[in-house]
Amino acid sequence: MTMSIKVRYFASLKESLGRAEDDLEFSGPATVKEVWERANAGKPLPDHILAAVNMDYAQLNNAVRDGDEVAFFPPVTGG
Amino acid sequence: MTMSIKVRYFASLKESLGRAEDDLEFSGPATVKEVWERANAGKPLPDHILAAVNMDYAQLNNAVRDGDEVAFFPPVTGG
Amino acid sequence: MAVKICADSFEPWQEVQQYRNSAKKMAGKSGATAIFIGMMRDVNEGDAVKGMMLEHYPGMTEKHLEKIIAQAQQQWQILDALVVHRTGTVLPDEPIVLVAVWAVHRGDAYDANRYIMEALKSTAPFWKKELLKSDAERWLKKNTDGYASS
Amino acid sequence: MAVKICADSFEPWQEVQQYRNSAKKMAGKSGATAIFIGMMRDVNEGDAVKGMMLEHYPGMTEKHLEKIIAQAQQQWQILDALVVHRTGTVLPDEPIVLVAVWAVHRGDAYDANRYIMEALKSTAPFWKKELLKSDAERWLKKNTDGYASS
Repeated sequence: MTMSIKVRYFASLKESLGRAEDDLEFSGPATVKEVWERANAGKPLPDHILAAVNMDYAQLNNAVRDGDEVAFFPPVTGG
Repeated sequence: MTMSIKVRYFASLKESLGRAEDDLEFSGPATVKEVWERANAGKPLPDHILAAVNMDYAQLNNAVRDGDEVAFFPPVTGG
Repeated sequence: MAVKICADSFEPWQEVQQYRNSAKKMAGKSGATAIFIGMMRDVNEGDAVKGMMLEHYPGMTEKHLEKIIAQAQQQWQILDALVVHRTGTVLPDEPIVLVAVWAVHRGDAYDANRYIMEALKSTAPFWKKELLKSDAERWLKKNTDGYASS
Repeated sequence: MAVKICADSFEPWQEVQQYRNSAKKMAGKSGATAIFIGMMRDVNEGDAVKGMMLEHYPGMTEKHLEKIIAQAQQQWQILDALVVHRTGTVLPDEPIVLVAVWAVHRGDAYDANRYIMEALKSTAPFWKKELLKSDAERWLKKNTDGYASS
């Protein structure tokens, strides 16, 4: 089964990766963590990075589905 | 020793007594409670009434001094 | 710090802005502003209320409010605080009380504001007499703990 | 409830007044209004700061703030709540965040306001990058617990 996943990066993570997003196409299934690894050539996820799937916070071992938007970002500092 | 004491009443207590203040002259010493009794013909202080001496909260057995302003009032309901 | 007793209606934000602008030390420093505004409701204890008469003890009220603010300043690191309170005839939806606290950090602003407001409710010499829609008048007996559910 | 993300500077009181006036259900009912305003300071972690860039995650940020308000509504009896948050380039003394909560009683307004603010600080997707007076830039690593003394 082919999965189309949009991956987004924010803030200091976006700066250090040098890009804001990736469009992935691959044969599933996959977890959030595996999405990161596919998008980043197997490089491990940096410490303290948070993840969201379809704009809700998600755990790294959550499964993703075709069409999902997966986001990675550093600890939040708003307010 | 002669004491001049101004006694003040507020809110529902003022209404039920029908007056806002008394000027007392008497031979001291006296406590806050005794000031009430002198000003009110020995009638006991109603329950829950608070007292202040010179605009600071006071206990009923606190001593008053010549020239003091003694106030009696019901529980506060501001804010 | 400032304490202000108003015999007429006041505009909370105007009071807050005016005070902050007069206190130059806060520019660029006050990361956190906590504001509480108490307004008159048109229903109390199940009865429709059309007005309220607010009495205070001139002199003691101001002195006592200043003491409350000073106690807050001892317990939290705040930059400044302002308390404004109405007296006289108050109509529904008019502000009764304003407490504003400025601090570098939010926890200090929140905690000090709450402390001042709770101390004001339980100890500052103000008394409310309600004028009900039925034209009956009643003195409030005491302040509640401030929650709907209790 | 309302959540508003502003790319430009906003006027807290105008937001509060405008929102309250649009919500007719509050007239005569909202005895308690608790407001928190977070403003940009000109010093952080010992360094002079001349500006800040605030990034967010459009879509998730709004959705998440609405969820926080809904959680507050489940825990306290509040009439309404408004959250306004800046993005983009912010200058010292400009408002960053506004949280306003209206309730019948003060305890509910205070507690819900504090809850929303703490949840916002720890979970809402916003990120700050400071521009120091030295022209160095730095991303904030994490939010603190909000007290001067800790």
